[in-house]
Formats: sequence, C-alpha cells, structure tokens
Amino acid sequence: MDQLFVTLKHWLADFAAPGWQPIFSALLSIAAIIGTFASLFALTTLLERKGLGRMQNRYGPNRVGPCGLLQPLADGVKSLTKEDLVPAAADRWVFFMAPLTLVVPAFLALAVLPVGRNMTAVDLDSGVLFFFAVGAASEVAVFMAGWSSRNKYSLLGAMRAIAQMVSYEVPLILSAVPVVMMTGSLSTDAIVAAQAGYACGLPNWYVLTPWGLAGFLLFLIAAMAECNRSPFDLPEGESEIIAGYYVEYSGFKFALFFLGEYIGMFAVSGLAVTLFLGGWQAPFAFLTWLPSYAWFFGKLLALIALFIWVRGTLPRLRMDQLMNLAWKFMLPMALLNIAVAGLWYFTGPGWARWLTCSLVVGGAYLVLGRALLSGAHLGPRAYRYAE
Amino acid sequence: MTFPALTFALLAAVILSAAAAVMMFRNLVHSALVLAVALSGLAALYLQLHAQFVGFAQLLVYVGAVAILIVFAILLTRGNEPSDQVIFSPGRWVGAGIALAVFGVLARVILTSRLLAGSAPPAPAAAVKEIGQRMMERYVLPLEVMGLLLTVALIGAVVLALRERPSG
Amino acid sequence: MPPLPCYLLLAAMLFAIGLAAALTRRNAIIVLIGIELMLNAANLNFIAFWRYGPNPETLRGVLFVIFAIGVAAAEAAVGLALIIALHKHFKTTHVDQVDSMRG
Amino acid sequence: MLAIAQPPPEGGLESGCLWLIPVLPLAAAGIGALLGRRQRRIAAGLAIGSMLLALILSCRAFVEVLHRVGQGGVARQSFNFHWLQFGDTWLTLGVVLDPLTAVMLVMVSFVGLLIFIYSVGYMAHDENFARFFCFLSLFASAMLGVVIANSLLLLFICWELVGLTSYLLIGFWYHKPSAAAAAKKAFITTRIGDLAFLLGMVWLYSRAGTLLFYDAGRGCLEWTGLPASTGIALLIFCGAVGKSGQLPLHAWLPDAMEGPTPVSALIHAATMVAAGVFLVARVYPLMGTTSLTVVTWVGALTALFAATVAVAQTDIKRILAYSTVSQLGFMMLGLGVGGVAVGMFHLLTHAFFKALLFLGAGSVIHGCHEEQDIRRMGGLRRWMPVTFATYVAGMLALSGFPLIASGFWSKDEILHAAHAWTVSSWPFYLGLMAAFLTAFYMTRQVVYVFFGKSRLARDPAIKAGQGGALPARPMVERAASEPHESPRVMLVPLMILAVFAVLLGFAGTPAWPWLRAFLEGRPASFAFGPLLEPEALWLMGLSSLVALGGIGLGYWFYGRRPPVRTDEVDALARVQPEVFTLLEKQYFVDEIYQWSVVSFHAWWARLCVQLDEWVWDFVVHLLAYAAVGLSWLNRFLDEYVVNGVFDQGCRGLTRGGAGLSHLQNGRVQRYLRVIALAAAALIWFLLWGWGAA
Repeated sequence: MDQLFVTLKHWLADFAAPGWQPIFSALLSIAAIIGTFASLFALTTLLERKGLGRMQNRYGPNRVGPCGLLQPLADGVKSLTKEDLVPAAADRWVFFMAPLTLVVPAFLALAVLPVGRNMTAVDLDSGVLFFFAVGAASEVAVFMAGWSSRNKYSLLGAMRAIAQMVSYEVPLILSAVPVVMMTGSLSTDAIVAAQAGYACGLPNWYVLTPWGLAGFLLFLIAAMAECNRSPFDLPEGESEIIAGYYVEYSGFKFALFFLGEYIGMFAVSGLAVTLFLGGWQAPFAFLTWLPSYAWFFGKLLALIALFIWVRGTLPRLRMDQLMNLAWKFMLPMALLNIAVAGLWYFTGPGWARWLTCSLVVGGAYLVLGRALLSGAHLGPRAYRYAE
Repeated sequence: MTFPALTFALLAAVILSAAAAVMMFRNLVHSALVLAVALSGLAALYLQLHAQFVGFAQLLVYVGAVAILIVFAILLTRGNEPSDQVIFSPGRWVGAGIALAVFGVLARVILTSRLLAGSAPPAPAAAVKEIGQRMMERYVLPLEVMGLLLTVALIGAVVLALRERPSG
Repeated sequence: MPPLPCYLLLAAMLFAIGLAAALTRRNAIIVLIGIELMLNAANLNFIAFWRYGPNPETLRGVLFVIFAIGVAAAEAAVGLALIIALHKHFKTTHVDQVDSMRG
Repeated sequence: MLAIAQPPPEGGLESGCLWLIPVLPLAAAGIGALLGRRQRRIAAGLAIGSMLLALILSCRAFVEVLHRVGQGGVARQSFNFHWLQFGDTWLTLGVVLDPLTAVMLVMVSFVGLLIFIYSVGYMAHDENFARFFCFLSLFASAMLGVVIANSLLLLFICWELVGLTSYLLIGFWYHKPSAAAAAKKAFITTRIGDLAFLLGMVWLYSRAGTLLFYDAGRGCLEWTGLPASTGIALLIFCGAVGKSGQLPLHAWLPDAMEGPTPVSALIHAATMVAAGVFLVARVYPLMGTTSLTVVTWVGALTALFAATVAVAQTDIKRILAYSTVSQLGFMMLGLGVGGVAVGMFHLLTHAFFKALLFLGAGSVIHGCHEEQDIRRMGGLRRWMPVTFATYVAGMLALSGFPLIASGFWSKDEILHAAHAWTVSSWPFYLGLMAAFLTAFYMTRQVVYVFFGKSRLARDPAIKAGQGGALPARPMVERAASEPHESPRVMLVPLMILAVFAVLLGFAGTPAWPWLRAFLEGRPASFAFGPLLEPEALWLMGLSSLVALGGIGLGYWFYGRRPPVRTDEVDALARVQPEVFTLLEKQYFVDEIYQWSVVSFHAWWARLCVQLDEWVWDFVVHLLAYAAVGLSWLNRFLDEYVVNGVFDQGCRGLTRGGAGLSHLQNGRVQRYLRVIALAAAALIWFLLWGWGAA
C-alpha cells in the first residue's frame, strides 16, 4: 500500500526500451506530479472559496455540481474559452513568456519534494538550494508580467511584488538554514530521514525543538509573503492596484498565473512540511500503518488550510509595516535562530540546552517584537472628514 | 552525436545567441531579460559539468538577484523606454575590432595548446558536504573576507544610491 | 574534438561578446552587463578546467567560482548603485557623456 | 604583561594571576580614557571597582606569602617571561612575590582604594572628573607594577609611568599657571634622578648581564661580589633621591601640592614618593657599606632640613609636603642604618598617617572653600569635629606620641637602629632633632587650624604672595558661607585611615617585631624581653620625651594664646625673625637653584646667541656675498645662453603634454579598449613573442 505508486512506476517503466528507461521513468514521475498537483490546485481553489465564504458568513460556490464541487471545472472551461486580450502597447514576447516563466519553475520546484517514502522525483544532493534557485525565477516572471503589459498599476504591482519577494527571500532561506545545519545535508530525502524515529511518544520533528519552532514560524510567515498571500497581498490588492501585475492578463494566461501562484504555495508549504514537519513521517508510532504520501498530503492540506484561515482573518499590511517586519524582525530573528541551532548542536543532550535555547529564542522574540512595535501606531485609525 | 554533446551544442547556441542579443537589443529591459536567459544557460552548463552546487548558486544569485537588480537600475535610470538615439558609442568599430582581436588571441591559445588534448576523466564528485568542509577548513579566510566584502558592498550601495546632497 | 577545448572556446566567445558589449555600447548598464558576462566566461573556464583538469578532488575550481560569484554579486550591487548616483548627477547614463569628474 | 597568560614555569598560583593586579587598574584607565565627560559615575565605578579587585588579589597574595612564611618555606616566588630578543639574548621581564612585595601591594592598593573613594567626594564639582579617575587608575597600575616588578627594567618602565602620571595629576588644573609650572618642575627634577637611575641600570646590565632581581640564583640581586656595585648602587640611589625628594632634589615636592589634594595624598605622600624608598629596599642586596653610608647621611640631613623648613610654612599642604620630605629622610636613614625592615616599617606607618593627614587637610580645604592658608583658618574643630578627631590622630601618629601612635614605634625603631650605628653617631642626633621639630610644627599647624577663633569670615586682605600665602580672594566669595563638614564619602576613608594610623604601629613593636620577621621570612614570636631591655627602654623614653617636648613647646608657643588675626606675626617669628624668614623662604633653595643652575643655562644660551650672531653669522654673510657675486655672473650666462635652450625645451614639453593629455579624456570605454588591446598584445607576446605569426 505504502509503496503502491513506486511499484506501479517501476512496472510501467519496464515496458520502455532498455536505453530509454531512465527518461521514461522521469517522464512518468513528471506526469504524476503535474497531474496530482494540478488537481490539488483545482481542489484548493474550491476549498478556499468555500472556506472564505464560511468565514465571511456566506455560501461559497454552490451552483455547479453537487454543492458546487464542479466549480473548478467550470472555471477552467471558462478561462479556456475566454478571449485572450493583449494590450496594444504591450511588449508581446515578454507578455507571452511571463506566465510560462512563472509556472515552469514552480513545477520544477515540486520535483525535489519527497511526497512519500521513495517518492522523490529527483533526489538532488543540493535539493533545498535547487528549490530556492528555481523559486528565484518567479521574481523575473512577475517583473516581466508587470513591465510588459505597459500599465501603471501592473508596473507598480510588479515593483511591490519584487521588493516584497526579495525582502522575504532572505528570512525564508535563513530560516531554512538551521535545518540544513542539523541534518548536515541539503538533500530533502536526507532531511526527512533525519527526522525519523520517535522519542518518548513524540516524533523527532525539527518543529518540536526551540529553534525548529522559531524557524518554522519564520518560514511560514516568509512563505506567505513569498507567494503574495494575504496578509501580504499588497502586490495584488484589488482595492489598491486592481490585482497588481496581472491586471492585463485574461483567459488562459490569467489561469496560468493563478495556477503558478497556487503551485508556488504548494511547493513552499511542501518544503515547510519537509523541513520542519518530518515530511511523510507519521506523527505517532501507532499511526505508521497509514501510507506515507497520505501523511505528506495531509500535512500539506493542513498548511494550506492554515493559509486560507489566515487570509480570511488578518487585514492587509501597509508597505512600511511589511518592510519593517522583514528587516527589523524576521531577519535578525532568523540570524539569531542559526546561532541558537549551533548552540543546540554543541551543548549535548539534556534539559540544559532546552532551557537555554528556548530562553534565548523567547528573549529575542520579546526584545525584537517590542522594538518592532515600539514606533508603530496600532490603534484604530483616526479618520478626518472634510468640513 | 552523443547526448552530452547534443546538450552542450544546444546550450552553447542558447548562451551565445542570448549574449549577442544582450549586446544588440535597443531596449535595455530586453537586454536584462536575455542576460538572465544566458546566465541560466550557463547554470545548466555547470550542471552538465557535474558542478551542481555552483549551478544552483549561479541560478540563485544571477537570475534571482543580479538580474532583478539590473532591472531595477534600468527602471530607476529611466532606461526602460527603447532609446530613439544611437545606442552604440562613438568608435564602436574600434571596440568591436579589439574584442575580435582578443577573441582571436584566446582562440589561438586554446587551439594551439597541446595540454588540453585529453579525453574526459571520470566525473569528479562535488558533494555539497565536501564543499562546505573545504570552505570551513582551508578556505575559511576567503569566506570571511567574502562576507566582509558583501557587507561593505551592501552598505556602500545604500550610501551611493542615497539622495545626493544639494551641495554636491 | 575533446570536450575541454569546446568549453574553453565557448568561454572565449562569451568573453569576447561581453567585451564587445562593454566596449561598444553607450549605456553604462550594458557596460556593466558586459562585465558580468566576462566574469561568467571566466567562471565557465574554472569549472571546465576543474572538471577535465588534474586532481579535481581538491574542488579548487568550484570554490573559486563560488567566491567569484559572490564577488560578482557585490560588484553588480555597487556598480548599479554607482550608475544610479551617476544618473542622478549627470541626468544621463551614457558613458561617453560622462567624461568629467566635476559635475 | 599579557605575555604572562601562559602558565608560570615556577611559583604557585599567585604568580599566575599576580600580573592581574596592575593590569586591572590599567584596563580601568584605558576604558576610562574612552569615556565621555558626562559619564562620571561609570568612570568612578570603574576605577574604584578595579582598585577593589586589585586589593582583593593583593590580599590573596599577602595571605599566601604569610602562609608560606608560617610554614617556614621559601618566601619568594618569581615568574619571568621573555620580552624582547636582540641577537641571541632575550631581555626578560618578570614579576616577583615576596614579603616586601606583598606588604607594599596591600598598602598601596588599600590606601589607593580609600583615596579613590575620597576623591569621589572631593572632585565632585570638577568637570574633568572622568579624566581625573582615568589618571588615578593609570597611576595605581603603574605603582603596583613598580611593586611587583622582578626586573629592574620593568620597574624602571613603571617608574617612568608613575612619573608621567604624577606630572599629569600635578598639572591637572593646567589652567592654573602655577600648577603647570609645578608639574614641569616635578617632571624635570625627577628626570635628573631618573637619568642617573638609567645609567646605573645600564651599568648593572653590562656587569651582571641580567636585570632580573631573582632568577633562580642567576638574578642580579643573588649575584655575590658584583664588581663596581657601589657605583651602580649610588646611581640607582640617585633615582630614589629624585623620586622621593631627598636633598638636593627635594624642591619639586612642595610645589607638587598644586595638584588636587587626593593626588597629594596618594602620590606625594603615601605611594609614589615612597617608591624611592621601596627601590632602595628592593635593591638593598646591591648596597655596600659605602652606599649605605651615603644613604644614611642623605636621609638624616633631609629629615632635619625639611623639618626645619616645615616649621615656618603657612600653607597647610606645604607644611605636610615638607613633613613628607623629612619623613622620607627618616625612611632613608632607617634603610641606611637598620636595613630593609626598619625603613619599610616607617614607610608603611607613614603611608597611612600621612595619607590621613593629607585627606584631612583636603577635607579642611574643602570645608573652607579652597582656602589653604592656615592663617585664615582656626577654630575649625567646632565645624568639622570628625575631621578634627581624625586629623589629631594623624598628627599624634606623625609626631610619634608615645605608645599609642604608630609613628612612635616606627620612628623609635629607626632611632634605635641609628643609635646602634657604628660609623657615626651624628645621624642619631639629627634624627632626634628632626623628630622634635616634627612634633613641634604639627602642633603649630593643628593649633593654627583647629583651635582658637575662626579667622575665616573677617580678614583684612593679606597682600598677595606674602609669606607663601595664597593670593587673597575677594571677600564676597569666601565670606559667603561658614566652613562646613565634608560629606560622608570623604569622612569614612578618614576614619578608616585613622584607625590604621593608630593600630599599625603594633605590627612592629620591639616586643613583637612581626614585620621585621615577616620581611626576613621568619615566623614572628611574641616576647616582652626586648621591650624591657634597659637600652631599648632608655631610647623609647628618649624619643617619647622628644615627641612630648616638641608637642609641649609647640603648645607653649602657639596653643596658650592662639592667633586671632590673620596678619598676626608668627609667634616664632617674634622670637627669631631672621631665622624664621630663612626657614619661611625654604633656605632660598629655589632661589639658589635659580641663580646657579637656571641662570647658568640662561648665560650659556646667551653666549651661544652671541657666538651665533658674531662668529657664525659673519662667516655666513661672507659666503653669502661670495655667492651673490657668483650668481650675478651666473645670471648673465643664464639669460643669454641657457634660457634660449631651456625655453625651447619647455615649449617642446608643453606641446608634448598637450598632445598626451588627449589620451586622458574621461572616456571610460577608451581606457577599457586600451586595456583590452594591451592584454591581448601581452598574451600574444608572452606566448609566441613577436616573431611568430
């Protein structure tokens, strides 16, 4: 059961000509990944809309199919059949390349995620680095989209998005560093393997250590900002810059953007699962009978749900708040987290390192948070009306 | 024509054409974008040469940072409209000639040297662990200097790009 | 033709193109891009020599390239900042119009 | 000093962290130097904290030495480390811990700590508070360095540092011209002695080949039969003379009182001037009989001379300064006649009670609003009882009040030794007279300051500078407020010092010569025997008689009818006016120096000027005229021969420069092109040379 898909793939691969087997199996896994995550994307859009609807006290989509289950299908058909507008002043080539540049790296990033036991598409020796490297391409894509469509709003949105992504990439990577230090490898498989086993009933996940917890939270926040999710969705704020850098996109290209964003979200949360939540490992020893990929996707969906929840809950940040958060809070916090991981590593096992590390992390959190909030005015805004 | 040779030929074609495009395009933004293409091609070439880490680092640094930086610079210097005036500097032919001369010298060096005529040795392993250990043991001083340099560059860039004093 | 000279030739062409870009274009940003291209050509040489040269296990080429990439990043940052300052000061980024030290 | 961080090859735990003792205040000084003016609290805290730590470490060292002495083990452990290498010989420095060092360490750091605390109160209103404490810590570290040095060189280095800090602190109020002058005077005068010291050191090195005191049998003090040791010893003694103001180099010490009072107490009474005595004690093994005789005579003469001068002074600090000089003379006398223990004993007791007296004087000055002239004080015991009590304790100790005062025991021991001296009996009598005078002038001062009626409020302005008095201040400033008692932070150190000034004497009574035994590395034993020997009794009786006599005479002169008016003629002056004037003018020593040394230099300078003007200038002018003539000749050649050619050359150059300057147009790309072309050409040339193609 656990190895079902692996065996299936091998069985299929045996049909190929002997010289072409590696390429064939690679194609197989690519197809599997694309299929899985594309359908997951469809599912997620539905979940998001319905969940938000519930949070905002309204029904979500409930017309197409049984209680709106077929809504994604309808959307897909609609976006495929819509007219594909290209602004007259647009820079055609760039305008056309932008969605592809966004989607392809996103899918590439999925390749290194171990979605189950022996179910990593390519196990690179420097997988995490690969992940961030291809993730970097999305910024170029955003710029291409925003700049090529010759629209002030989209250019502004692109600029905002790039500034935000560049700022939040730093804490994102830095918060992943402690895990790499602990595992001693950049390979995602090795990282998952390092979190195997259980201690006194709890799994050895990194999230269950002081630095791991801090890193996980930092990583989540940075991830939200990285894929422009609320509350960091300034670049796409409908109310401010009508949907930001893809204002001018419509039809299938728009769908591609949408897809790209969601795939990016999956990828980043999948990495979070891999780095901190023990990948496909079961949380408790007595639950290991469930197949590993089930655990992976369960955790993934849980994180997605968290994202949706946050989106439904928190208001949008201002630009200065965004930057302050990135540079004045998360960056120092992540740096200190690295140091704390080193401390953890060098002070041998025992309650002492628990105490010291949690004290350092907590103290830093208090100090930095206080410093961050010291200048900020968080009270209700004072409206001034014109007489 | 074997598989590596094929990939090499393709990548070389991509890289060279992209680089040439960088030089030729009127529109600076296009130049920047194709520069990103060329550099990603180089990264792929590194991968083919079994330098995985370097390849990904190249991708991360150049596509993720430098290209974006260049684009920002272009937009900040009003360079994003395709310039209607001539884009080449006076004495361009001299420059091109010199570039050609340099290439000629290099090519002659490469083609006439007898040291390079060796078949491919087995692919060396550049495990990330190895690189990290080397960096921490033997090359730790360069590493520190590098960190210092980057910090200085960061501060210097900020200071330079600050608004100019009215006195200056 | 053995692989190494191919890589070296490619690097040489890349270098020449970068040099040409740096020598012939008016815009300072393209000059900078040309310099970046030349740097990358050098990096390609390093990697190629590491791959096909003697005792690759020392990883010299790789490490050198890593450091070179870092330096290139710093150089790009400072250079672009310089160009921006230049543009603020001279209201142009054409290197042939910026030929005096006093504004 | 940091080189000592490696574990010591010889000696126990203390030598390991002995070097910390001077380094702590040094660090405090270093940090203090970086502080801003505003951060007074930090500066004081640093200085005092470091001093406290140093004191604790010193006590540890002391206890350890005590322990070892008690076991009868070797009482000395030294620890040396290489400092400089010339050729194949290493110049070695080191630290030593022996009873002498231990005692001095505790004394210096303890008195220093008290005075630091005191200064917090005294300097409270000074805007250069932080700087002051920085200097103080620097001084403390240098002094401790002198104490623990095991190498004459290291000792000399710290010695010079001490001199420097003394200069800085005397001139602390450099805006007062008198202070600046005094600082310069102190620096230069001591420099004379230090020059001799340096010579002696070099000589010693050339003879002994090492400057280490103790080096496992190879140190220069462990050398037996060192050739020319007398000359060396005398030269080194000159350094001591300069530093602790013996005749004839005493002149700087009284002027040094221009500095803040804590400085006078710490440097010019308790520690630095004692450094000279300590130096002699340290190199005692080098001293032969001849040099010891010299030491004795210098000490005895200084003691008497300074005591006589002190009788006639009217500046409260000046009196104490001269008394310091005379007490230092006593110490030298003790060293000369009685050996290390005798001198050191008086050094210790004196350090305490003289610091006490100075701090008391400081408290008085503070209370009287910076008034220093004792003729404008009086009756102060009403206003500042604590100061009065402690001051009287110090005064009794200094004037050797029998049995209870520490000064009595130490001075008695010195006299005892002097009496037992075989070479001559004069030093004994000189010492007796000095002791008598000491008691006398201390009584005079106490009466002037504390008894009678206050002469503060109402004073007819004394003419400025008369009788060494301070220039009179405008009435408004001083008549403003009554004298007041000083703050507690100043009083507490006074009390502590007073207690020690009384009690310390019992560490060296003939009955229980603990200190002597300790310094000689023997466990002490208690026995009343020596106390009751007839000769000892007789001497004790004599010295107590002398002390009481001095006090009595002083009271008879001044105490019966304390002066009521400021411009009143001194009681002694009424009896012996010209003697009094002579004393008041300090035997005109300064004037003598002025007429002899200074004026000689001035004369010499003038002579040089004359020579310069008449002889050399003449020659120069001669040559100059010749040169002018020649140059006229030259000019003709120049204008009509050379210039033509030259102008042509210039034009050529100008054109060439203009041509070349075209290369340097600010075009970056052109430079780049040249570079690239040159690089290509270079590669080509290097690989194939020009011939190939």
